[in-house]
Amino acid sequence: MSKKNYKLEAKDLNAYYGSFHALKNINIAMEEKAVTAFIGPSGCGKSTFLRTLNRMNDYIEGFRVEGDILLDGRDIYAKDVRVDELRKEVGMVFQKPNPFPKTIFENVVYGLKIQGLKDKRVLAETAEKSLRQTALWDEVKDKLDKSALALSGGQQQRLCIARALAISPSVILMDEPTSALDPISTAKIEELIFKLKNDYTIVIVTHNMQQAGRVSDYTAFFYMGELVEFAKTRTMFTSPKHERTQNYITGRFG
Amino acid sequence: MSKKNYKLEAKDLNAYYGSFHALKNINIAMEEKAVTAFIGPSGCGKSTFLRTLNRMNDYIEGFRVEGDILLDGRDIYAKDVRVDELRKEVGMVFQKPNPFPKTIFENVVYGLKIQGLKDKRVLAETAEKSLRQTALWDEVKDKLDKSALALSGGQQQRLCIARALAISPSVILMDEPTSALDPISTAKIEELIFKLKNDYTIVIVTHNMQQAGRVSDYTAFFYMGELVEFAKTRTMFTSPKHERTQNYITGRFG
Amino acid sequence: MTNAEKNRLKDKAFQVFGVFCTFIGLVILAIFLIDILIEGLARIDWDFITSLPSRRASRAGILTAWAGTLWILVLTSVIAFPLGIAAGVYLEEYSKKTRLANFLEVNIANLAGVPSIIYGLLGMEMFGRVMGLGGSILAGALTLSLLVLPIIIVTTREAIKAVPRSIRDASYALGASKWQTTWNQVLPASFGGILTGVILALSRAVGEAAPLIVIGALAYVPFVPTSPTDEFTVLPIQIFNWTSRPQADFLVNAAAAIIILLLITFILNGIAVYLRNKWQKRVKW
Amino acid sequence: MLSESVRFFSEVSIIDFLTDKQWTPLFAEKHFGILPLVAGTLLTTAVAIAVALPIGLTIAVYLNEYSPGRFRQTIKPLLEILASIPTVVYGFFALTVVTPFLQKLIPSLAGFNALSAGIVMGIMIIPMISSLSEDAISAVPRSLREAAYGMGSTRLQTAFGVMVPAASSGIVVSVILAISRAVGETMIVAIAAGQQPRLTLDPTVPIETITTYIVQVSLGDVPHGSLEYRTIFAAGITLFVFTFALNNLSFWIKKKYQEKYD
Amino acid sequence: GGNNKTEEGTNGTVSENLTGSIQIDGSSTVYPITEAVAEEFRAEAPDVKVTVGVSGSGGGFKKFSRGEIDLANASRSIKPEEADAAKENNISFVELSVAFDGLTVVVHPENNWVKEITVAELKKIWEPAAQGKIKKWNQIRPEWPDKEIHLYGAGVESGTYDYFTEAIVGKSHSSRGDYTASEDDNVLVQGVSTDPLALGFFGYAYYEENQSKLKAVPVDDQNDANGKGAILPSMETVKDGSYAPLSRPLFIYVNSKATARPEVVEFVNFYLDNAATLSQEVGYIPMPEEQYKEQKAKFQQFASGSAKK
Ligand SMILES: Nc1ncnc2c1ncn2[C@@H]1O[C@H](COP(=O)(O)OP(=O)(O)OP(=O)(O)O)[C@@H](O)[C@H]1O
Ligand SMILES: Nc1ncnc2c1ncn2[C@@H]1O[C@H](COP(=O)(O)OP(=O)(O)OP(=O)(O)O)[C@@H](O)[C@H]1O
Ligand SMILES: [Mg+2]
Ligand SMILES: [Mg+2]
Repeated sequence: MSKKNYKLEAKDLNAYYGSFHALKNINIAMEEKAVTAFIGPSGCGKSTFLRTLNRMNDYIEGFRVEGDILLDGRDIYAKDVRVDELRKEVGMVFQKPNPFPKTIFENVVYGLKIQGLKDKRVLAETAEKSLRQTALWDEVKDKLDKSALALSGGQQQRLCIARALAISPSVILMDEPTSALDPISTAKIEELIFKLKNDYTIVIVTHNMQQAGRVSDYTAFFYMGELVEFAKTRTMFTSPKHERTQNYITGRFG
Repeated sequence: MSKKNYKLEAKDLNAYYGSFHALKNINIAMEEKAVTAFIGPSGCGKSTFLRTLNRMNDYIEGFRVEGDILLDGRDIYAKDVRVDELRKEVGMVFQKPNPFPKTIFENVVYGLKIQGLKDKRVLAETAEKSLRQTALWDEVKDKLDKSALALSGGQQQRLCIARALAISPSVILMDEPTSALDPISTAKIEELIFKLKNDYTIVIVTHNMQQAGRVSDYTAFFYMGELVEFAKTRTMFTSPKHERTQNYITGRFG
Repeated sequence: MTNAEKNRLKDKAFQVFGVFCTFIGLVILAIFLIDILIEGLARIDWDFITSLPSRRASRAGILTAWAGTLWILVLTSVIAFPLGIAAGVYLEEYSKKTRLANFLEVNIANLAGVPSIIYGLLGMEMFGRVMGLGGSILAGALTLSLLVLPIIIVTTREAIKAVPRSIRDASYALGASKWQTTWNQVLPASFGGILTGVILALSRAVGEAAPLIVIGALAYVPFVPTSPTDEFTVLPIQIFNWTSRPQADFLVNAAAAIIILLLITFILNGIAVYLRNKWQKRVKW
Repeated sequence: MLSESVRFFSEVSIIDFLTDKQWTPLFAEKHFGILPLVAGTLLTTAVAIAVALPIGLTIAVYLNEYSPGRFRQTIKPLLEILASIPTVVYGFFALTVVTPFLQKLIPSLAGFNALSAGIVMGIMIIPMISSLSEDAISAVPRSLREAAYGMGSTRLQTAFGVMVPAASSGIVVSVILAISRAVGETMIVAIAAGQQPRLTLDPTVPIETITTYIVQVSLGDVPHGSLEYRTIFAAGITLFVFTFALNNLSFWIKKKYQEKYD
Repeated sequence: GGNNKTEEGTNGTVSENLTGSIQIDGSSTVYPITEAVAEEFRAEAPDVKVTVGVSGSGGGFKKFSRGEIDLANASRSIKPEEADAAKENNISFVELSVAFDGLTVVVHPENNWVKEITVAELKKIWEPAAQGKIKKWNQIRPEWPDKEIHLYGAGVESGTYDYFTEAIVGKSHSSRGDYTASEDDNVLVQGVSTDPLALGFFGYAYYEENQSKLKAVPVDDQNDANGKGAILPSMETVKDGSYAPLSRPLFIYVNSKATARPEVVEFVNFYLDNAATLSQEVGYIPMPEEQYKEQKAKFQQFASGSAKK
């Protein structure tokens, strides 16, 4: 395999929360313009790994990584890497929706504004586009200037996705982006992911096997901090190599 | 129908966030020792209604209810009702996991401690029991004295369920209790709900139609603040009265 | 230059500015401390700490002054902190948000700006004359309590306000009463911030001389107070007194007394800082 | 206090009090114009805040967003010592260090002036702003900081775009307390600012503040109970009205811009 | 004294085993002397608790006229309204002078033009009419330079200011207002010693301690009866009265009720016996011997007078 196609790679990655070994010797290479799904039981390290990919764990006291993570072949933990640039490249939707205590509009355009964009029209257009993409526009178009905290759980989740899309990163990390969504909204987000794949590299954590099956090209199965199996989604769902994977996917586990 | 069997009733209930009419003329009666599921698109008012059932919305500025909510035939919004007593009766698991910034153990036994229970052994036993019920025990038994905030999203969610169970309320309100959980943990929680039904009245908000189908006896479908349909789950899933319900359940919506 | 570069530059510039500001603060502090130490350290010996005031700079000591300061600070802490924290909690968690409450809220902050001497006059009338405490330690401590209460109340309220709603929700939903929620969740979570208020209040109380002089604290007291109803003097009065003497030797005495005053503050603040670090580490959401 | 003021105003017309441009209640030829004292108070307070607000807030943000945790834990209490240094020390520092230094930059600066007093007062109240603001900022839930960083914000943008607004309530209060302390401060101004009631907004000349006046009179040799003595109550009331207006303004600002984060 | 057994006139001999307490408060200017006396008295009568406060002459008189304290330190005479208040509370009192303070007129050491100054010139500088008008040295004497004059002096609420205006301008509390004031003379020292155009006045002790940084100006009161020409303040010139009109007396006031207590009588006697040495020690100027005798006689008479009542 030529390296060229890999957008994101982890090499011999180990991560620790203090003395707790949260990620054990992870090796994975994610293709550009493809959707990779992370699955695995609760507490296995999916979020931890996802957050390592754009260095969001830097802020957790006692957290430590060993090994390399390469974005387009460059080590993102290298000294000269600018984390803010990195995160514009690698956008993130967190597991718990975390809207800013600002208006809905301000939330969506935040990323653009900090990049220095001031043009009101462009901001408004981008906001509308992102909110439409996440199927939130109709629900909030009349209250764009209301606090984002007055939204329902699912609305907040979609807002956070819209916010991440607005800055057009090249990689999007999503931690259970549809956990609080009804089936229809979920379907819309899945559709969106499908469309985005044309331009973006997407990593998604999900507990929903059907969802993983529907949207992803590759699937990675984590268990107790280890990457048990990583393969084409179709392959994994039809003929997993490991028994553990098989058990997990079919729900015969625990 | 005799009133006797109804644990919780809402009569002509209207709720407002300021001028926003969030719940419109809701009439519903929930049976004792049964599981009622609330379903409906994101933002339709499920959480709002759920929170109204144990008066958690009292603290939201500008929030207002009209109409009655009866618990065992008594109006919970009456002047002489002690909200803390009410909430010991009617436990709640929130949509966003909200563990206390304390140890895992302190989180689980908090409810008991404030009821004045001091016996260390009883506390430890209850903690273990609740954590086992939510399938969290094995994961956290070695770090009970660690901060609950250092848990993964799904672990936090289960911790919050365990915390609510520990005080043995007679009604348990759960707002998407398995949204962050993997299929196996989800199955365990569903099993738990099934068991709890023998002693408790349970109301659950879910976006997962299968889940609603599996665990609930009754289902209420909300849409834009209105209770569109309320019926036995089996009836609703096989022959819904309203087209909207039908569309939502089958995912042909939006 | 692209926007990103500009932002980066600004970020770096601010970092430099931040270091600069922090160091300005530290350098000024160092200047003060070194200056005072150079001037006064040599003067500090056992005699200085255990002697009574005297007209001869070389014989004058601060026994009664530091004893009085300790008395005052401890009593003030005992009176003002529980009261202030309780009031802050009450106003934030319990009182109805009526117009009157709003008015009160603004005015408590207002009271922090009333010059300390006015508190002295008030204290003299209220505690000294009406309650008949005269110029006793108790009257002084009560007066200083009045003085620092606004600081404690206001900082307590802010610290409490910063506790996320979701934590309260969680507690209420488990059947906790308002008091239990406040005591078990809100207060522990906000204790670090409250302690900062306590530190600042102590710092304020420790240096006050004028209001104490007004209520009747003395300058020359040849005996160590043994009860809250005794007459007293405090270090700041001694310091003010000495700095206004013509003889240079008294200025040295003043510097030495300032060192002792700072030492007392250090110790009391140190306790609060220690607790604050402990609490703030525990609470992170 | 109120009754004393009432008695004062029964002897001195309130119009004179508010409009007369001279304050000489202790002179043989008496004028009771409070404006010079108000101007003096305003001036020193403004200088103090101009020093303390940027520095204090910068320190708060720097400690919270940029510096490592250990550093913060040592620096914060160190800076807090600044608040407990006796104000006489500050006064003489202003007079013997700051003024001569400033005179090199501004030759026309008087030996006693509002500028040095204000600057030094600003230094004194830095910890009020830095510590309380830092507390407020660190009380903002981590998820918000993560949201901001996750969007590619620089530390500066995170700090001022998200954290400071979310902590605005606490920050405003820290500033209010700091202003209050500056308004109520006596010794520094008494020593370094010259005690000349003067209706001016020029910080390079001697002025007198309300508090200085009050302290000097109540601890001076003026007979208590006389009209001269009662001026301190009138001055006190004025100060109260002054801070009252200031506080209401800041509370109004606070209400307007406050962000609730949950 | 009336009912006590003090041996008259002997320094520092006080009858043993006195007890009780004596409360003193008032002027911070007089404080150092009283503190010194209290300190020495303690060696003589260790069981008498003497306390001294510094709430200013005004604050002291207020407490004094309410009967809250036994002695008041004062840097000025009691005002009629204060005396009235005392009378209302059935308190009569005696004023005793205990020492002199020589107000010294000073300029910056580099000031080479002022060799002496007359009271009339001082008045011209300080009187209310001078405010905003007399701004230059040469307005006072044409041969002095055409430079600004910067004034420093005691705060208007102090007894020092009271006295200075009375002595120079002729009317108490009558002066210009545009000068730098402080009740802390060290602040004034700092001001004058760093300002070549300064002219100020403050207590003699502060000049004496800072002679290297200041230059005292001889004052000519144009009254040859008490010394001819301009006279520099010094121990001698103040004590013998030739440094006029700027040497002022400092007082203590004794409450009539307190004189019923032997320890108070002893203390006041002790005070007058030792004021000469002690006041000099703390920087003030003692009065001539015979004046102390007079004061003591005055007190004896007062004490026995109030004892009879
Ligand atoms: N605090 C609030 N203030 C104002 N409006 C609110 C507030 N909370 C919720 N709303 C609005 O009320 C409506 C119902 O919200 P609710 O949280 O009950 O929805 P939900 O059915 O739980 O949705 P979800 O499945 O997304 O959680 C939404 O349109 C929401 O925007
Ligand atoms: N801040 C932290 N400090 C210490 N341990 C942590 C911290 N965050 C997570 N952990 C632990 O690390 C492990 C992996 O956590 P992570 O959040 O990556 O799980 P996850 O796979 O995302 O689970 P979930 O599906 O429940 O979100 C868990 O056992 C968790 O308890
Ligand atoms: Mg996770
Ligand atoms: Mg909801």
